[in-house]
Amino acid sequence: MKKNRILLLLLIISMGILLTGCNQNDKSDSRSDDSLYVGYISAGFPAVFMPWLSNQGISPTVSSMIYSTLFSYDEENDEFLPVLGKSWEYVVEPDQVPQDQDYLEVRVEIDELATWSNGTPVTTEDIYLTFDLASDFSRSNHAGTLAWTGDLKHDYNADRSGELVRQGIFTVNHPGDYEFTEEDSNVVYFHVDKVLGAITPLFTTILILPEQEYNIISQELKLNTTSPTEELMYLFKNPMGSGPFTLNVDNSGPGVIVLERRDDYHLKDDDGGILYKVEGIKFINYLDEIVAINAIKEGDIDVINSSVSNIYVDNLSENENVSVDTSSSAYVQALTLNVNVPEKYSTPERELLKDPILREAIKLAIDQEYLISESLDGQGSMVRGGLFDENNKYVNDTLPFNKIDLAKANQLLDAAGYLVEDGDKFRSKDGVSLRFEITSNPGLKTTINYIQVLFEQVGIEIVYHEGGNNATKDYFYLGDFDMTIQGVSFIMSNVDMMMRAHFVTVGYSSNYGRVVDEDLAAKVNEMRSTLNYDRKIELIKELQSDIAALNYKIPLYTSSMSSAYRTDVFSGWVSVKGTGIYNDESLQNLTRRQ
Amino acid sequence: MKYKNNIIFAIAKSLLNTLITLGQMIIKIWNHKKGRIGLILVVMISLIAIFAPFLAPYDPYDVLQRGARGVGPSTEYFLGTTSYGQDIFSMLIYGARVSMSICIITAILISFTGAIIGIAAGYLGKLPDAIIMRVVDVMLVIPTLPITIVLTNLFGKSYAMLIFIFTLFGWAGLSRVVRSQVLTIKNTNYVKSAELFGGGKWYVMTKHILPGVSNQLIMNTAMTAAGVMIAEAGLSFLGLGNTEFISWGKMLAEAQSSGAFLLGYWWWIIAPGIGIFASVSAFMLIGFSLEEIFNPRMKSSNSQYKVLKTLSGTYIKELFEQMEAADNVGGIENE
Amino acid sequence: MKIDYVIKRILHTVLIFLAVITLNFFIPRIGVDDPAERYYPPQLGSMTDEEYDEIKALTREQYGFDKSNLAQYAEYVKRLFSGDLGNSFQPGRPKVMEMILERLPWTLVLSVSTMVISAFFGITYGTFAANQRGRLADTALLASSTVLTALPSFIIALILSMVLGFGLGIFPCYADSEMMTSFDWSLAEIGNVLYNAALPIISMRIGGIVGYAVSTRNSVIVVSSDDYILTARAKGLSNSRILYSHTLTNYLLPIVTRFMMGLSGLIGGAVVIEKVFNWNGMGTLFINANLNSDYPLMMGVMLFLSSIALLANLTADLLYFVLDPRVQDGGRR
Amino acid sequence: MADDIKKAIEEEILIEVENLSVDFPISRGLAWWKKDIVSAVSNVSLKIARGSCVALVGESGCGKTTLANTLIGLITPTGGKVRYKDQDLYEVSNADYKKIRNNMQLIFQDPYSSLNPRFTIKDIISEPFRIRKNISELEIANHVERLLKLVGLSVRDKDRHIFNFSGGQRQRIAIARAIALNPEFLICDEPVSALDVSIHAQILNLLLDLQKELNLTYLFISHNLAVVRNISTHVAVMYLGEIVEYGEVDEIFNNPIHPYTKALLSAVKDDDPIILEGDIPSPINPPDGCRFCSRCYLKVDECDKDHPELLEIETDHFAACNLIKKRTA
Repeated sequence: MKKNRILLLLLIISMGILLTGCNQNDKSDSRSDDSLYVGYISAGFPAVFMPWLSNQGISPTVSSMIYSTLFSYDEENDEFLPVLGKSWEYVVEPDQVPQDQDYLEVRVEIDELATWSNGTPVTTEDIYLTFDLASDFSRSNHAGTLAWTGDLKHDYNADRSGELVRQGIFTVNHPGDYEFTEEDSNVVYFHVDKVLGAITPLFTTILILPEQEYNIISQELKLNTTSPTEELMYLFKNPMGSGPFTLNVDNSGPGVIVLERRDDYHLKDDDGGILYKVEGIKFINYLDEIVAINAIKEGDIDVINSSVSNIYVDNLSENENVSVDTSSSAYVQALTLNVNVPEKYSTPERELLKDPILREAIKLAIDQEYLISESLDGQGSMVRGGLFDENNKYVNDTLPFNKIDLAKANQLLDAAGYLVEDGDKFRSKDGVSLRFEITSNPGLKTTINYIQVLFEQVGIEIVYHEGGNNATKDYFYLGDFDMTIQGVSFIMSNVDMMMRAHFVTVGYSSNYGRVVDEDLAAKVNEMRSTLNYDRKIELIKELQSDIAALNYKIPLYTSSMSSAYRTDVFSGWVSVKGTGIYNDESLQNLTRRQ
Repeated sequence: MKYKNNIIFAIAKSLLNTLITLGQMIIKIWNHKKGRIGLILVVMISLIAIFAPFLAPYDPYDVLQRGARGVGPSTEYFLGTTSYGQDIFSMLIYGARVSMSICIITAILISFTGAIIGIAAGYLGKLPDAIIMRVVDVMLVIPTLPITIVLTNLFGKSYAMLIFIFTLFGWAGLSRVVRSQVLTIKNTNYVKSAELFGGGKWYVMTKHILPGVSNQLIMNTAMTAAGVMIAEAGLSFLGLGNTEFISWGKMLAEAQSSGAFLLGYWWWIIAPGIGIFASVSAFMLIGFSLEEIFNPRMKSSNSQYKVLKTLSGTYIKELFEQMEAADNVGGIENE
Repeated sequence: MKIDYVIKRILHTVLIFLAVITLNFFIPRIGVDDPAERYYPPQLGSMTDEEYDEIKALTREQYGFDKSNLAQYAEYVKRLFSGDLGNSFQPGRPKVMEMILERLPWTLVLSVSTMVISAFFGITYGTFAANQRGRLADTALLASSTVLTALPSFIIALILSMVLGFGLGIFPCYADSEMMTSFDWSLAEIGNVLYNAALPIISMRIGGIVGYAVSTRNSVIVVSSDDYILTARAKGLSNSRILYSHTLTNYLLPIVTRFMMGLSGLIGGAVVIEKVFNWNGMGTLFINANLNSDYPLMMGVMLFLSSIALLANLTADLLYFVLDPRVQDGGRR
Repeated sequence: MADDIKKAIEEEILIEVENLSVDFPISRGLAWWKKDIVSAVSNVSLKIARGSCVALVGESGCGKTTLANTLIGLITPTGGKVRYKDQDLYEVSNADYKKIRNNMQLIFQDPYSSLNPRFTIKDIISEPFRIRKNISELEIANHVERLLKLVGLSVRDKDRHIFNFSGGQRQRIAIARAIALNPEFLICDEPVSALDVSIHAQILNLLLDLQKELNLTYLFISHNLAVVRNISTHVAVMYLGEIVEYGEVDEIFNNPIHPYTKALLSAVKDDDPIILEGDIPSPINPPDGCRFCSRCYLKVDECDKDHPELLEIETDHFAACNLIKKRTA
């Protein structure tokens, strides 16, 4: 009798396990559609897609596929390619703009074929609404848009007494100043600040919103209110854009985002066929990189939408269907020292960092080759003093690479009074020891570890301080850090903004660890406001050596991007420098294998 | 004799007494088979933690020049290395420092606070009791792991803060158990007798009630230590523990997020797992032996079961206690 | 007397609930001069202090920090009782309540099925072990319970994932991310969910099974030594008959409580397991909220979990009231 | 009883209880403004002379222990007075109260629960001295030795824990502790009922010896009438919180007046016992009339309404019964 009971129990348990175990789905079954499966590593997928206000995670990626900008920028040829805008021109060429006029006039023609996903055409009203909102702080309360547009145009009150009325890019008060002709029904005029680069964000970063939906935005109902109304939430959850893809709301959820191709998208390929060959895109969410790696090995996804850690490269290459593409990234990892500390974040250590001799010594202690070979397994390249990537035409080639010189570093520090006390391993001055925390996300742990080793040799102690996954939120803006490793990417399209954001010496904030230097500030301002393109590039090159000399953003390396992708389902992958294998070009080229 | 009224003397004496009791307790545990294993393990792990710098063959924070990454157990690297080239054996030894010290300190703090609050509630009764028990109710309802995460987010995850938070949310359960014991002791005739002789509240609390609940407290310290070890490991595993030091939970977290499985680095998971398992079971073995020491008549397996049941079903026990307490409402004499 | 007990329990619960609400309200306000600090967007590089002040003022107004603490509290409570836990910091500011409700079922899939499974196997085995006292089954239970209590569930999860997932490939190592979205109650999808949930469930509740087994065994032994069982035995009833008809009905009470308690505990405990298996439930939601310092979401989840715990407590108490005559008599013998 | 004791009784009244009542309010669930009253002790008056031994007898739950606890101060009465040598226990200053309390002690019913199991014998017996705090260790040791000898225990045992001792030995230890501070008045709350019958005599003899030696006054609580007869000088019979009969021991045993006393005694005397129907009723909201009427075998109609007073029926013999009142009237 008792024996029976044991048997019964065992039977039940084994039945249970069998029942769950037998239900093994065949992986090939789950690939029933022709979509491209993209693995995305993030903490979770958002449920709403508000084009500008979502600056984190996958939101910008998805938003930029659903919505469109006016133009896109081609780095290689340095030109703007049509998207919603068909063509553009300066009303008056920059070099002929009168001195007393403080803005540039831009005329943009909208592609009359462009439509919203519900079939209605994109009109100038959409453009007006979008840019009005972008520049109207009282209706779209968001720091992100403001920052982006803040530098571009300031509008003062009529008597020019200096009172700021509004700021940012804005469209001309239509119908206002310009005479519109019948043919101009698809033309928009902009006024932008007299900065050459200012039109780049105007054209390429601001996603156009449909006027028919977003005309509800008012001062009472702000775009980014803390308690959105049902109506607004509906718009956020069911985005209607003019981009090449639409969001399949029903099939999207916390673990997956489904995008479907719009066959009525106005841009076509050279043969007049559909531009994007991929029928649809499925973003699959993975909480951890390792899960995504596992998924690509299993064949659950075709590509991972981010660089793969070096430790997995060998493991991935073992799989015959998985390829790893290595391309250089657009980011320069720079060791950023916090040298302009706001009062409330000031510490004795941070005060020490203001000493240029200390910064010089720190630079001399960095061995780029060693960092690349050890922490990156050789998957990276050296960077010059300026923070531009190698093959860029704005790079100042005359700048030397950083050379490690420990003897000189020690010499400098000894001379400047940073001495090693008896029984101590590290240097100190006036009782303040050279002990700095590097705030960084855990991904850079190994690099920091090697920096620790390097700095130890000149008597500087480095402590790792985890800053969480969200760098911008955790430390960039607060100024509450000693040092950080920061990815800096400068391309012409945003050099105006980034130069100011990173380097202009303003007194009010120390974000990004800026240094106070009036000469530098003057030069940056000149670079931004000059309407002479050649002079601009010349100044950029000069600025690079100036910044390199100040040594508060010390370039470490450019790491390579390793993109993992499967070759058994899709062919036609295109690798693009700086973005890896998952990019717009790939989407336009990929074809499904039969 | 004047010196007898001296408070310092009294404290010193009670400290000495506590030490003697503890010493006796340790001897008792040592004489017990299971207890001895647990004791040896705890002492051994503690010693390893204390002398970590002398025992560890490599610097555990060192991902340096060696370039040996993901090496399996070998003569050079006793327990292999991580994907970053850290020596796991050294990490294990250093990890004992954080894991052991946090759980021992927290366990002692929890027992201390739990005892004081439980005794205060049980012995003082009336308003203090009502207030304390309502606070305990609230504490027990709030989910511990999430609130710990929220608080570390707000106040940082320094070593001291972790201990503080664990203590903050650990005392409630214990004080409820202590309180019910105090209620029992408070109504015994020997306490009444002491009161008849003019023994004040302080006298009764220190001479009768505290020693009366001390068995429970000592056992609870052991079991709390086990619980905190698990909690700390879980927190670190979620990446929410102290970031400066290596702990076993953090090792597991790194192993998991760095794909130890995928790369086949099983040693990276097994080593800290064994560390946690060994220390938790060491504390549990001590708990078992204490239960058997305190209830010598109970069969060994039964007492072990009893401890396990306390660990897994605290609330139910409390519910019964509440009902028992409700039975004795009103102070009707029971002749 | 009877109804008094019920009302008293409910009042008690309401009181604790109010305390929990208050605590939830104050926790983000501890340790900062101005709680709004946690809610400000970052100051960007190109922003002057004046501009930033304006944004701060707007934020304060939008979140109601410009009002007095008391008014804020009143507003908070008012919103809570209309089921509004506030808006998350996430882009678009989705409602916290909706976010929670979206994830809740997926955590419940894990919790409830683990509870059912562990209760079933635990009670069965516990009764069995009690009957076999001192013999192999009993000893095995003791040994396994000791080992499993000492092993945190996430280590079990890691080991299972290593052996059954990566090693043997019987179960998926990570949960299918699409599962939540494509779920449609078809048999295949339910099977898929169970298949994906297998490892999480096993690792979460191996310990739970043992827990149930141990307490069942103990109770059965205690109850079966009670007088009336002895009487029943003396009357000549068979062992198993006594076991199932008498002992188990008596054990029903603690099991019910344990079940309710398990519900409140498991959701919290699922946090760790969800991380191991990439499971998109409440735990993941919470951890992500923590990474983004999304206080409204964090406090919302906290309040939600506390409320579940409270409700479970209350339900257990009321079930006791229904099932146990002792409580019905007003708690007095 | 010996004549000399009788004389002593007349000399001095040690304890005088006057109209003592103890009520416990019981909450009625949610309706907290309405309280049920448990009348544990109701309107009890009692005089205890120095050197006497008053026995308090009655069934379980009749309020004996409550009365004892009230006398000694563990329970505060709701009405009435307790006088100790003409000092009102509840009105004297704190200092005086402490002095009085040192002169009164209680021996608990159960020697297993009245002694802290974690203490050694020495700890237990010296506890009263330690609480007083003004005694040196040496003196304490001497006292402990003396007391141990007094109660007939070996001094060698003083460092042993009490779980090594039998019930009788434990009760001796409890007695030693109770007399440690030389009290004048000792309440013995069923001191032998928890012990084996074989040990009863030993403990009772010890108590009697101590009474003579230390000139103690006892309030002896018991439900065992045989024991009472041996040890006490006076007997008070309690029923449901009231004293229904009081008198000298021989008088009560030979000439019981109250039907309840008669019933109790008949059970001891064995011949044709009077069996009382039912249980002692609940003390919650007791009846207006005679409290015994629900079980009384001699009940008349007016018993339901009239509450009988405790009247002196004969010299030093009091009883509370409507029938007796009728008879005397």
